[in-house]
Amino acid sequence: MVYKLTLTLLTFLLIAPVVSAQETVAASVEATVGDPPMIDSSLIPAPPSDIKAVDTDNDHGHSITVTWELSADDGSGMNNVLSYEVFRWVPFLMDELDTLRVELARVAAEIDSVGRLTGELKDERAVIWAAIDDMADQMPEAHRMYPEGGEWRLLGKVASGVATYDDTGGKDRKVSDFIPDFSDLYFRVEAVTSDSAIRAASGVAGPVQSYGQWFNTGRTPVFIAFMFFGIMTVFFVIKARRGAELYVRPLAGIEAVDDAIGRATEMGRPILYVLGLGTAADVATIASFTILGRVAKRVAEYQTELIVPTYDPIVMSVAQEVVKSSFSDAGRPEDYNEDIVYFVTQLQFAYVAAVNGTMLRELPATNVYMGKFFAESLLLAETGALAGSIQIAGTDEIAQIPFFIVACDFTLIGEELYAASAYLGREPVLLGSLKAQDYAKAAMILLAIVGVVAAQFEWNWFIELFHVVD
Amino acid sequence: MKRQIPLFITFFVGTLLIFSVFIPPMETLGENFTLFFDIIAVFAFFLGAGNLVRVHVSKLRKRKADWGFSIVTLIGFGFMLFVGLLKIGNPGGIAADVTAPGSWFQEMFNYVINPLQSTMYALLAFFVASASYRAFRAKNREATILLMAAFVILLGRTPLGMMLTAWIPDSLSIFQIPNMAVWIMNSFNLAGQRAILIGISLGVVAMSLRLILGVERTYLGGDDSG
Amino acid sequence: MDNIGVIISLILILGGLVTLLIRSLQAREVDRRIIFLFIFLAVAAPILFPMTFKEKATQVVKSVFDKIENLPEGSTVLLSFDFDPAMAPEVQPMANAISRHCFEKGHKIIFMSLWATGQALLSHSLSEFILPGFPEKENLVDYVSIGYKAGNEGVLNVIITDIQKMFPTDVNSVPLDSIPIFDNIESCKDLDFIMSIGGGKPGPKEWVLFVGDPGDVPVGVGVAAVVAPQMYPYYPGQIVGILGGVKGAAEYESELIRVHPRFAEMDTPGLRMMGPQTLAHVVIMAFIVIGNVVFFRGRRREKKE
Amino acid sequence: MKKTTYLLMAVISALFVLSWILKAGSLSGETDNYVIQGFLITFSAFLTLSVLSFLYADNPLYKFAEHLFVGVSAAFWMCMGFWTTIVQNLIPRLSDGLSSFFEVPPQPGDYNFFFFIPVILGILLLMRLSPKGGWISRWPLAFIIGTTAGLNFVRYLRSDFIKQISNTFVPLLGTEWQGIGHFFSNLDLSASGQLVTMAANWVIFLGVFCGLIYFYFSKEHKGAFGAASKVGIWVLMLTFGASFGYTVMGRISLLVGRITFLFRDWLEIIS
Repeated sequence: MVYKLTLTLLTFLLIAPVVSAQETVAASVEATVGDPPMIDSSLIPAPPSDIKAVDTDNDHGHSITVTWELSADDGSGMNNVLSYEVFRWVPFLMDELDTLRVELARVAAEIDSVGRLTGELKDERAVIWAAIDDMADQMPEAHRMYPEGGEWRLLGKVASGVATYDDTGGKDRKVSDFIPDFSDLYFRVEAVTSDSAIRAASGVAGPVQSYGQWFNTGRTPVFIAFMFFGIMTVFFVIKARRGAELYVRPLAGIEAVDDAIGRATEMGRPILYVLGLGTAADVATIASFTILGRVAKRVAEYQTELIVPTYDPIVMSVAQEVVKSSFSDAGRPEDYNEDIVYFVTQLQFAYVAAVNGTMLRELPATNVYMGKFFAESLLLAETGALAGSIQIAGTDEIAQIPFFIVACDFTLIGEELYAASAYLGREPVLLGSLKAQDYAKAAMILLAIVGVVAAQFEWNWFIELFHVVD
Repeated sequence: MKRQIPLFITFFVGTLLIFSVFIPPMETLGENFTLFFDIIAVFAFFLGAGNLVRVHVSKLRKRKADWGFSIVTLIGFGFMLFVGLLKIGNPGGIAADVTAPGSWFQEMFNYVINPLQSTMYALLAFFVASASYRAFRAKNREATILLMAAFVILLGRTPLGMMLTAWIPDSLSIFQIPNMAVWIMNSFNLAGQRAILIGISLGVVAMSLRLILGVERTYLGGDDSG
Repeated sequence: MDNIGVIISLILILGGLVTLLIRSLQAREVDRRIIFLFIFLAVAAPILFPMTFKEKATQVVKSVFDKIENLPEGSTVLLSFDFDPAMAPEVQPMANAISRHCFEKGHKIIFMSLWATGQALLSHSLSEFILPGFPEKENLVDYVSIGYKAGNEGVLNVIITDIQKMFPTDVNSVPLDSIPIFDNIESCKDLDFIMSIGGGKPGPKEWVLFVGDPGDVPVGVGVAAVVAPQMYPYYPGQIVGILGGVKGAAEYESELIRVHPRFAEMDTPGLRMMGPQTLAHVVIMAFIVIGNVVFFRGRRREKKE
Repeated sequence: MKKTTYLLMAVISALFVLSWILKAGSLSGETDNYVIQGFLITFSAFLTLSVLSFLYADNPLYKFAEHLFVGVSAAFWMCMGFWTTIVQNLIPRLSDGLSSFFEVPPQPGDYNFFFFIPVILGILLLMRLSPKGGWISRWPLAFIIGTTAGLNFVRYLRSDFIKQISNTFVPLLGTEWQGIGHFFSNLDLSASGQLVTMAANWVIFLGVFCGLIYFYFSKEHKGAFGAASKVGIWVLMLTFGASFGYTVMGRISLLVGRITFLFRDWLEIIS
């Protein structure tokens, strides 16, 4: 099997170039000589000019941007240019690479159909892989031979009026549109009229090499914002550590938590804490852990009952950690039991069904909803209101805030949820980062004022500064 | 030590991902890490399943209130796991998609999960009404504004809105309720949403920074537990 | 039979609301179950006994209607179905109503789609909803479907100068050259009106930016309700009018029936779907009012005591 | 249990069986396994009504539906997670033997030892179950939180913060400003008029401004600052009221869907 394959490979390597080269010569002769002579030369449009090819910016290589000046007959003059066709010179070695890729796909399909990896097929795959690697390494060499051993190939079309084309290829050697980096590439563009035989070619642009950049300049605004924000946070954190007094405005929702726990103790009813549908990868959920820590500590001190049904197993694990350590902080580790935090299910409305049931059966004095919430926000909050509980909510899901505002007694709106964790901690470092946040807001307001003026007077350069490449 | 290593891991991974955004060769790192997260989450299912079974079995044993219904949960859980993991009745055997039409798993989804799910969701129609009745009361200035905005939009979404205000001439057509509703959506609503959105993004950024710098560490629990 | 059902349920719902309002004057709270019952009735009754409310078209909808109404007979209108089955319940009713209107006024219609899934929906709605009402309309003379072409905005970029370049034939491979409708139509600039119905990308917005604006062709749009607010900034400068969601369709249908009474007999899904919506909205608004009456009465009573 | 409860249960069971028989009868012409189909449709109608009964009060029917829902859905996600993440994403990258067992195609070149990282982290997470190794389960948590923090940091800075700033750059006088004279001579209050469009731009600008001031944490909300913050909260309230009103239509549609199911698919009283 291996032998057979190697033989096939060798055949391809040796014979294919000759065969395909002959074919192309024939084809190109046909293309140039065989053109019908009756083309009215007065209809031939002016060629696109000033063609340039450069490496595409801010990417990971394997892409070239081609630009040109529109033909004089595009949009003016005879106005008969309908599109531009972009060509690249491709060495025949590329075709062989394609043949190998096809072979690789065939072997992979065979492996699928056999359903079991035999040693042979595995080896065969490795051989083809090695050959592909080897050939890809030869690509720069093959491109250097321009214009021998290759031909012009059509890459794509753009409509008239457009003077740029991105030739973006695959980064992976095993895909068929692979463009090798650091190879000399050549491009040309043809202006095409409604009769595809009537066309005009530009000169050749090249050699040009594609390569990856180490810094994405399209994201410079983000980088500046990142630096600005990072430096400010560190500055205020250091300032706070040195003992500067930092003011934080009170948050009604958080102040209410303490009262609500007291109320629950008096009534002898439990407190229900819902962490929402977020995973541990949601910042809202992480903020909620801090608030849960605070609630759990108070609950332990007052010896009230706490119920924490969770939606995600990882969130459950973290919440267990948090509650457990809060109980020991409060000096009552013996009161902690594994039933406080439990897993329900990971389907939105099944979770809601269960929590709603719990609310009506346990009749908690207080329900706290902090974290990510979706359509269930109102289902929970209305059922809670029905059970006569005091309700405190906080979420960063903008679409759900209205429902909490309407149905709950206190609501932390968006950013307040994150601030709450800093506010509760009262640690100088946390407050320092709040201060940095506020300065960023001030900067934002200033920029908005300048931006509004800029928009009125059409100072587009200023607006461009905020353009971020995706 | 027990806290130092996790804090270092958070710092390292976080910083790496921030810089990867600016460096094209590292761009796919974020995607891979997200996939890692999915895989870890599947392992966590064991924790979830274990906890679910433990809670309901202990309810059964202790004969707590409603213990009978815990049997329903356990049977439902076991049965679904059985038909899902073994792909019972799946026309395509083990290689087919687990949700292939005709498989027991898919039938369970269509006839048990789906009606329950959509009916729970539909309860919202009722709760929207009861919340409107209970909470849209002009108790103070804020509540009044909320109430008025909601009322105008509600009116604007029905034929009533147009009928009531059709007499208003075109030169004052902003006072026709449907137009006013659209205008509110496009001005105040947009402004409010944007302010919240900017606040949230700043909050997330600050929070992320606190996490990376190890300032915010409640999620790790206490020092001594373990 | 249906009428009796409608009358009984309306009396039940509206009468009930009035009773509750009177009770609320004595500051009596309403039990939540009564509210739930009202919502259930308001939604279920119009489903059992189809109930339509008289819609009065708002200006944004009426401008589209008037545009089509006032075009001279024989004008050419292009209708683009830029949606998929998921969006269809919301926008299909508009597509039907507008096609009927154009046929009624004797306009020629070119149907097309920027969405791959749109072509199937297009042929389905032609054969199921639109053509049955107009047996006399002839393919290629009164209407033509040129189907879907891949390329998103690119398609628009081309057809603004030359439709044939992008669509050499119609869906049945008849060359555009031989189709009478295209005798005087070379590009989108020659069209009298364009209506794009959809809600995603590419869709109405792209039609405005790539065809309506540069080609100076009147464009109207029909969109899903969630997208509608995003389209308003273009009105009335860049678009003739907007149909938003089921409500937009219902308004258009009612305007159609008002001006052309023969459509009263036809199916009007927009108006039908607005039945439960309208009643439920009315019930909710009524409860807001009742809640406030209870609240203010209760407060006055407290003050007295 | 009381006598009435038994009676009620008997009535419900009888109705269930009756519906099953009738449903199976009406389906018998259309499908071969009409007995099973009839049962399934009756059962989903039963579940639908059980959930709706919650609106009256908590009751055994709702409890049954709820507990069934919890059990089935928990297993549903575990099976989905197993087949889509572990079998389709992980196994082809790690083990040829296992992929042939599950008959998933191993992707050539996809073998990637980096994918042992999540497996190890996953196993570390399970160490929670052992009483002594619990502390090590914090490592995967730290990894998850670090990933979250890193990804969110840049994502939010980029898409929300910077883009929203530039979205606020609206020309306050409108794009077609033709001088003050023109403005006053064309003054009207039509919905599409110049004044109304311009007012929307002002509202957006000032609304964002005041809204942000409301979210200012480190300064006391007093004086002019306090006034702006007050306006900010009004703008937010308007936003919330408007979004609430706007969503109602979608919620009603959901109920229309459910009631249509009951009337059409189960009772067959409408077509």
